[in-house]
Amino acid sequence: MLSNVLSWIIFLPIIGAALILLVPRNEKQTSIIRWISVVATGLQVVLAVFIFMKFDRNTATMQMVEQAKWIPSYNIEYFVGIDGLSVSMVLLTALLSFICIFASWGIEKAVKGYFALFLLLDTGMMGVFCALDFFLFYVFWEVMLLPMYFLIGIWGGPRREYAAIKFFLYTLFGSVLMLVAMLVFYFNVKDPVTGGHTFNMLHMMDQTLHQGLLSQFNVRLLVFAALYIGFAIKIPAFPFHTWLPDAHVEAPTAISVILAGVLLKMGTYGLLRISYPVLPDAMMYKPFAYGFVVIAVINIVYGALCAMAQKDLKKMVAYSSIGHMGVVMLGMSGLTPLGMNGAVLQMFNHGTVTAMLFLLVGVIYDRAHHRDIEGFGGLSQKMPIYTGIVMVAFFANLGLPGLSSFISEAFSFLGAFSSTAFNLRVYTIIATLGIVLVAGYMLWTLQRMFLGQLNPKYADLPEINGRELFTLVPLAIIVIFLGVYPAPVLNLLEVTMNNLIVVMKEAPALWGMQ
Amino acid sequence: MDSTAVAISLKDNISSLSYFVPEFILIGLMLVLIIVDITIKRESTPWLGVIALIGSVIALVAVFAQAALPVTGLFNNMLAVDPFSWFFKLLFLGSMILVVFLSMTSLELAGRNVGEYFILLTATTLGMFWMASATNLLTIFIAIETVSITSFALASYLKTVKRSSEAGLKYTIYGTFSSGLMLYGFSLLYGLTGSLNIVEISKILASSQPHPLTLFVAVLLILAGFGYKIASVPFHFWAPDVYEGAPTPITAFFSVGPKAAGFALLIRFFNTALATTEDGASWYPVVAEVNWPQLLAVVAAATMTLGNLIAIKQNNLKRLLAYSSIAHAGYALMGTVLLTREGVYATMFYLVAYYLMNLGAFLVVIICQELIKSERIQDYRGLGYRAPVVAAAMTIFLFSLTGLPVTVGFIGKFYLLAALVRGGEQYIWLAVVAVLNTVVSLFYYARIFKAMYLESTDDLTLTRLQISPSALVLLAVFAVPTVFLGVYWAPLFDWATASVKFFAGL
Amino acid sequence: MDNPILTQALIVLLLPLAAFVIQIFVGKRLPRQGDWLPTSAIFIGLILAITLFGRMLANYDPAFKISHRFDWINIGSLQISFGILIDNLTVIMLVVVTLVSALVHLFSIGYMHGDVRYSRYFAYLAIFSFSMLGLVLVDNFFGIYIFWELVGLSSYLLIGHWYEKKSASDAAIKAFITTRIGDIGMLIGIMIILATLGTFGFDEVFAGVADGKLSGGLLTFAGIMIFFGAIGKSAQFPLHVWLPDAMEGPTPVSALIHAATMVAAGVYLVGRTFVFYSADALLFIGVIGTITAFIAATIAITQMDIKKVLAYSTISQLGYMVAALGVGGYMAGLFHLMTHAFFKALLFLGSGSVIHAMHHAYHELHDHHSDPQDMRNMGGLRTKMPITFATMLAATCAISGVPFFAGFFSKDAILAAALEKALTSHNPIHMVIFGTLLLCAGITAFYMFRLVYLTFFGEPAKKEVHHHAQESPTVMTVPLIVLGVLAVAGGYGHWFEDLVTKPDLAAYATTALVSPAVPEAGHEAAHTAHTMAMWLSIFAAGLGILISTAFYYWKKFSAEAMAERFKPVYNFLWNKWYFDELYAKTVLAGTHLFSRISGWFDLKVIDGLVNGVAKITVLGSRLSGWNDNKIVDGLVNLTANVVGWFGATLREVQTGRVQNYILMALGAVVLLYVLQLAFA
Amino acid sequence: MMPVGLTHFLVLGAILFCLGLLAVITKRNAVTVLMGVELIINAANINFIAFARYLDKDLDGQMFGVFVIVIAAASAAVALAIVLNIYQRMRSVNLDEADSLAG
Repeated sequence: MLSNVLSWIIFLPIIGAALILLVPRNEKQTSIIRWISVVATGLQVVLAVFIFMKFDRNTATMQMVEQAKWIPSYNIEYFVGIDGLSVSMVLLTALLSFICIFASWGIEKAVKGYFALFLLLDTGMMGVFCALDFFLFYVFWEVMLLPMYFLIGIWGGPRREYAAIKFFLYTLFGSVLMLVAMLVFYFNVKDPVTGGHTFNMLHMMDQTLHQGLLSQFNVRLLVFAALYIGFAIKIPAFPFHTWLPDAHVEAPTAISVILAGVLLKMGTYGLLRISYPVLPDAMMYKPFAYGFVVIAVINIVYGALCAMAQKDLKKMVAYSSIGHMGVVMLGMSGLTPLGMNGAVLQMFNHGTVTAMLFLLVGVIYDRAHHRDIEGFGGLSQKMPIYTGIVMVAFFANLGLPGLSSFISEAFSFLGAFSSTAFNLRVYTIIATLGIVLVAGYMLWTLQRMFLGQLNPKYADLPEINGRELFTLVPLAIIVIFLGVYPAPVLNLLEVTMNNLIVVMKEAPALWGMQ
Repeated sequence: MDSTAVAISLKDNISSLSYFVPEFILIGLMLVLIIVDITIKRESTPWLGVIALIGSVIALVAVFAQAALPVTGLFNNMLAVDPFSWFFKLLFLGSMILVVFLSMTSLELAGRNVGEYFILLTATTLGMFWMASATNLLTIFIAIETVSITSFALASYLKTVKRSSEAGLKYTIYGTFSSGLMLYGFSLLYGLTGSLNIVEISKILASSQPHPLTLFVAVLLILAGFGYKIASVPFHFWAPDVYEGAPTPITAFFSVGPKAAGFALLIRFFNTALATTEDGASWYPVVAEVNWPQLLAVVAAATMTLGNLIAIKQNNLKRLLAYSSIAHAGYALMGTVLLTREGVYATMFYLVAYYLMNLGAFLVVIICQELIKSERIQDYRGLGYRAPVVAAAMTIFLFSLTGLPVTVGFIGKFYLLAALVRGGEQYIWLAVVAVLNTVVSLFYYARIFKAMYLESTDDLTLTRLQISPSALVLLAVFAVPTVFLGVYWAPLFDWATASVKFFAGL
Repeated sequence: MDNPILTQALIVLLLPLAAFVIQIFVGKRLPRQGDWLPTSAIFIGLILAITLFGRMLANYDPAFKISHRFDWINIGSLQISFGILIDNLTVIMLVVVTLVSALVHLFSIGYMHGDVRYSRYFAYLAIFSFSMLGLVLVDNFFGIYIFWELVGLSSYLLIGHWYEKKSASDAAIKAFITTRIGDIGMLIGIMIILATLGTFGFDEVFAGVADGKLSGGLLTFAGIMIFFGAIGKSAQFPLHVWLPDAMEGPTPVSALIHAATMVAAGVYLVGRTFVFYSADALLFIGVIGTITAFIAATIAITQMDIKKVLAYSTISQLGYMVAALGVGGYMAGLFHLMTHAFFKALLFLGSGSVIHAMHHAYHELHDHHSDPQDMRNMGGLRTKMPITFATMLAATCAISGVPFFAGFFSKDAILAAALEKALTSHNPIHMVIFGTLLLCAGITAFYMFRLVYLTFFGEPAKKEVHHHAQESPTVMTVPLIVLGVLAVAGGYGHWFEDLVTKPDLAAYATTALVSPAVPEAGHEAAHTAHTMAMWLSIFAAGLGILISTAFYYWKKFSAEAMAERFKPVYNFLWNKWYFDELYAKTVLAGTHLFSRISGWFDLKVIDGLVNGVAKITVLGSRLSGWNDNKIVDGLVNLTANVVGWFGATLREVQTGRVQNYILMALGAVVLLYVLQLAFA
Repeated sequence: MMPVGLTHFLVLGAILFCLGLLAVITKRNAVTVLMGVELIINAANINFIAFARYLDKDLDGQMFGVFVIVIAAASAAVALAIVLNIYQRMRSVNLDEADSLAG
């Protein structure tokens, strides 16, 4: 089992889903289904911890690799493995999936379908982060769409149908462009062993194997653009972000958590896993590089401004995600060790922090049945523990030192500013505006909801319960721990990211760019 | 023609008969059906379906027996026996068998005299066999007409239903008209080359300098005939009306069988008559002045776009699937535009995928005609809770039609796109159009599963609907391969690749 | 790490953190709600700090400096370590911080007695002590930034302690956001430092500057940006507006955070990184400090809320310190920082004592509407609260620069430094700085004595209140007395000047080519300046006190009449130069406007662009006669609608008439033919 | 007088073709339309036979013509049966009225 730990971690949820579908209909059905899900995702967490322990931090090569022929005639392989970039995302996914099972405890409608789809989604996410064969990557990427669509569409809020189809169309639009890009790679990268075509990402990353169309610079730019749109929609980068507020608002709590905590990361993960190393020269192409930064800055500032304008708490959190993913992009753009590591760390941290935020929104929504920021007031008197956790999450979100996001955001900013590859100083300075704006709307929200006189309507609001605490406390601990000592995660990333930077910086010379 | 030549050709004809066993079986089946139909009592007509089923299974076995046959020309090269036609024959018989099944469960046909129905169905299948193996303009014409004429009758089979009759009328007029155009095109091509054999035509075209304009007009007119069969733009207009009006099993059949036959013909005609192979891997247009690939590319793009766009606004599921089938013809056409091996086997693979998922979708429509007595999308509301298995199967088919992993539809599309990207830069625009069309198509497919799962069912009583075990088995027959081939499709792929082998003259 | 001094310093730092962690989780369940825990932690810290101080005095080594670094984060070649740096300045600051903090803890036990969130309050005090101590100890810019933010957090939490009051939570947010704006500047400064020098450590950065790796305009800019952090935290113009509002917090908090320590952190920062600032940056700092000192002093004249007066006085004094640093008065600025910490903390605690008494009196009278902080309701408290009165008077004398009080020495040093600079630099701006500071000295004396007269002298404004007022409990008066002693005696001896020497950039240079140090002003000039400044200072203070006495004690003139007479000026000052209104109208309203525009833009334009234009929806639905309000859902949906519109339009083509079909097919064939011609 | 050559036949075929086309497009009566289709088919037939006569040594063209006649007859028979059925249902063979399937 330990020799193919990645396969287990990917497919455990599917096994769980299959078992769930076999559960006969009786009065204990619901709880059996829940516990199967708990076991499946719990085992996943165990495996994730095992991976974390066993992962070799001193190499940038892929680890725990499994490779098997799948469709030999087309050179499609089942090829999985992880490096520093993926391992952090694998950990995040395992953790959030496990927590979300508990956050889904309150689901009453079509329980069987819900958990089965959720576990299917889990497999898709894990697969994306582990796949090293582009075809496999794409399959997992798309596999996530169907469960997500139904999870939003069936168990979501009042406008769920609209939100679900919007999510579906947007992401499909992005991924089909990726499909074309993938095929261009396939036919224009030479398999070093057989001389044929290959979907092997590691071969794609080897620039010397590029041939045919991929030796034309303008084709490379076009392919990069196609990939970028695919990933930008997931991130979501301005102006492809409008699916996000709708999807987040309508999705049930656990799904919002997954959406914001894991799915958004896939955009930046894809950029770092595929776009950067396979087409480094396109990323180094000045108009692209600066365009990328401009979008990042817009994300940060515009996301924050939009968040400030929201009256719906969940929507505000959603827009705040847009801003924070902008920080990730900003960190990635400068190609400095600080920025790149900061960006990936920010992916991880945003995953945990935003998960907390959505869980917290879910807690209050379950009690008050609305999310109107103005409609609360003085809740801290009634729910002191809840308020305490809210404050941890809010302050983490606004980047307070001592909480995880601070370090990653600061690194992203510092990294972008000190870039030697591009001059990003002015952009970074503009982006710092976001720091103030985030503080503004987070604190303003905190004030309107929790401070002041208690709204008499909520005089008998029950305090957060044990199950909810169980979902939130681990995250809070992680947020605080990584805020004080981020090295455990940074150690995982560092070698990989630094290696990536070297690759990127060599590209212009390799492709004869000025 | 001297006597030795006659003797040789006669000998050839006689020896060809041994290759003609499947066709004979089908003809025999027709005769048996006619006889039985006359003799049995009216209430036992369901047995006719069983007979048709047995007959077609026997034919299937016979076709299988031909697997190892060498590439041969039959009846003085009027028809060909080659892996390519073999592939399609299996596909046709597969669709026939399943359509017989569908017909037996169909409500629309219940209580009618189905003897003629099965006879016509068998005849259509026979015609499709010929379409897949015809190598002569004459046999092509005969094959197409066989399929057409029987199809006209099948479309208007529900004589008492107005829309069925109307569909038949439109089909007839449009069909005969298209045949006329094609025939005129044939005559021009014959005039240019002096031959009816498509292999010879290719040689003559390559060695002489045909008048480009005439050649072009001729091919365009021929394309009208083929295009009408595969329902590609701009010869698709009949399809939605006929699909809606015809009995649902027949609609399902039309959307798969004759369409696939049309593709077989199109591929063979374009790759054999109008192109030449140089290295065995790819073909090149024999007449350089005429850029067939780009012309077909435009047709393909227009077909899928139009089909998808119109489908968005449909409320009748049958009609929606009709437009969607036009769009899928556009996708499949992408593979044929290239004149490459990759393109051809991608098309063939896609046709199999399409066969599974489209027939599956029609099967659900037929089951739902019985369950909820409606074809309107809004009446599918809550089906996910009332008939979970049916709805789940429908979802699989729709996802496959959209082209999402892990379904065979995705793999099919993947190979088509791969062939395009392989074909070079000049086709990438078509690939992009195709993938964007995928997004558009999701828009209307999503309406169906939205209705089944997402829409509010507060005003409905969600009682479970009873589904017959046979229907469940049939659903599984389609749904399981749709998913399984999406995960592991190597056998199908290898088969399709191996089947790209044409009869190319003696 | 085997150095006992480092160990001690670390213990001082970590004790409050431990206290915070325990207090926040279990404080409520501890006996006495755990107030003793942070208090004893900080007292132990105080004792340790004092031993460090004693050692420092014993060694008397101006160059004393030790540091240690712990590995924290390594990324590539960059090592961000958590390092602590201890020199004489650090030790003095440790003592100041722990002392004031300890006394405030003590005072709070009495002042906050019976508060709803008593244990939480002490937890927050502890986290503040930790952050402030960290700020003092840390040896690099990144660490400074971290603790900078953390003190901001504690300030936010403590200002908003009584968050049921909207004004309190408003003030908390205002404090956090306003200082964060300054922090952004600081972050930009740090980014410049990292980008150019590749390190955060003070020593490495200064060495880099000395080696000319960061110089010229960029150095000035970086310096100004770092100083921006100080502008925010030390409430300098133009970000000073948060501090008066911060008085919404409990008064001991005001004493600790918003008078003695946190707000002085900006001054400390500039002092700690003094060599980093180019001449132009220093001039900027001096000007900002002077403007702040003047604006705040003028506002303080008119305020009636006892804490507001003290708040503006704090701002003004902070401006003083900053200006001192700006004119090169390194020692003077930091010295004033220390003395100010004592007497300002004392003033606040004293005012707290007064407020406590007033509150108590109102409580007895069941009056919940009158403002216990309004000086117009006070008067004559001298007899009722003798200890408070005496200590506050001492502090007032100190702040006013009455000779032989602590403030006299430090203020004199500042004025001397300013005058010296003015005399040597030949820059008229420096002359203006000196003049303004001198004027401020006078104004300070005036309004401080005004405060004392209004509060403690004269007839009680409300007899019954006066009757019920009583001296505060011992736990509150002891801190007052301790601080009172320091306010009187804190300035004696030359130890501060001797131990805290102005750092020299040349000391950091590793390579040669250091620009020659600016020639020190002649000893002569310095001496002249000192003498002159001293007399001018005494004169200004005396004049201020005299006028104040004339107005409020002798009542020779009526303040009301003056206010009436100079109504516009009075209103201008009363309304604090309209800064709040200005910011509300510009920055705040602007942000909100932008935010609303963005929100609208996102919903209508971006979403609209991708999703659709209303017109097309209408057109589409009219053409199709079918309005899918499930998918389209009222919201415009372009992909849906443009596409749908096409669909509907194309659908019209499907007329159902077979001959139309044929005609269209033929037309399309012709089109294909034309296309083919185009291809060929 | 010019001898009758291939061109004449082809022109005749083309004229027939156009006439057929015209009938198909303009006539409303289903039977007339079907007759138009027959004209098109016969135009093709004339071509075949003319080409066979002038170009080909074999009888392929003529043979094709025979087959076409047979098949056209079969097709016409089915078509007329359907038209008849329509007439019974609608009491009309006007194609414009057969538009219940549209959109």
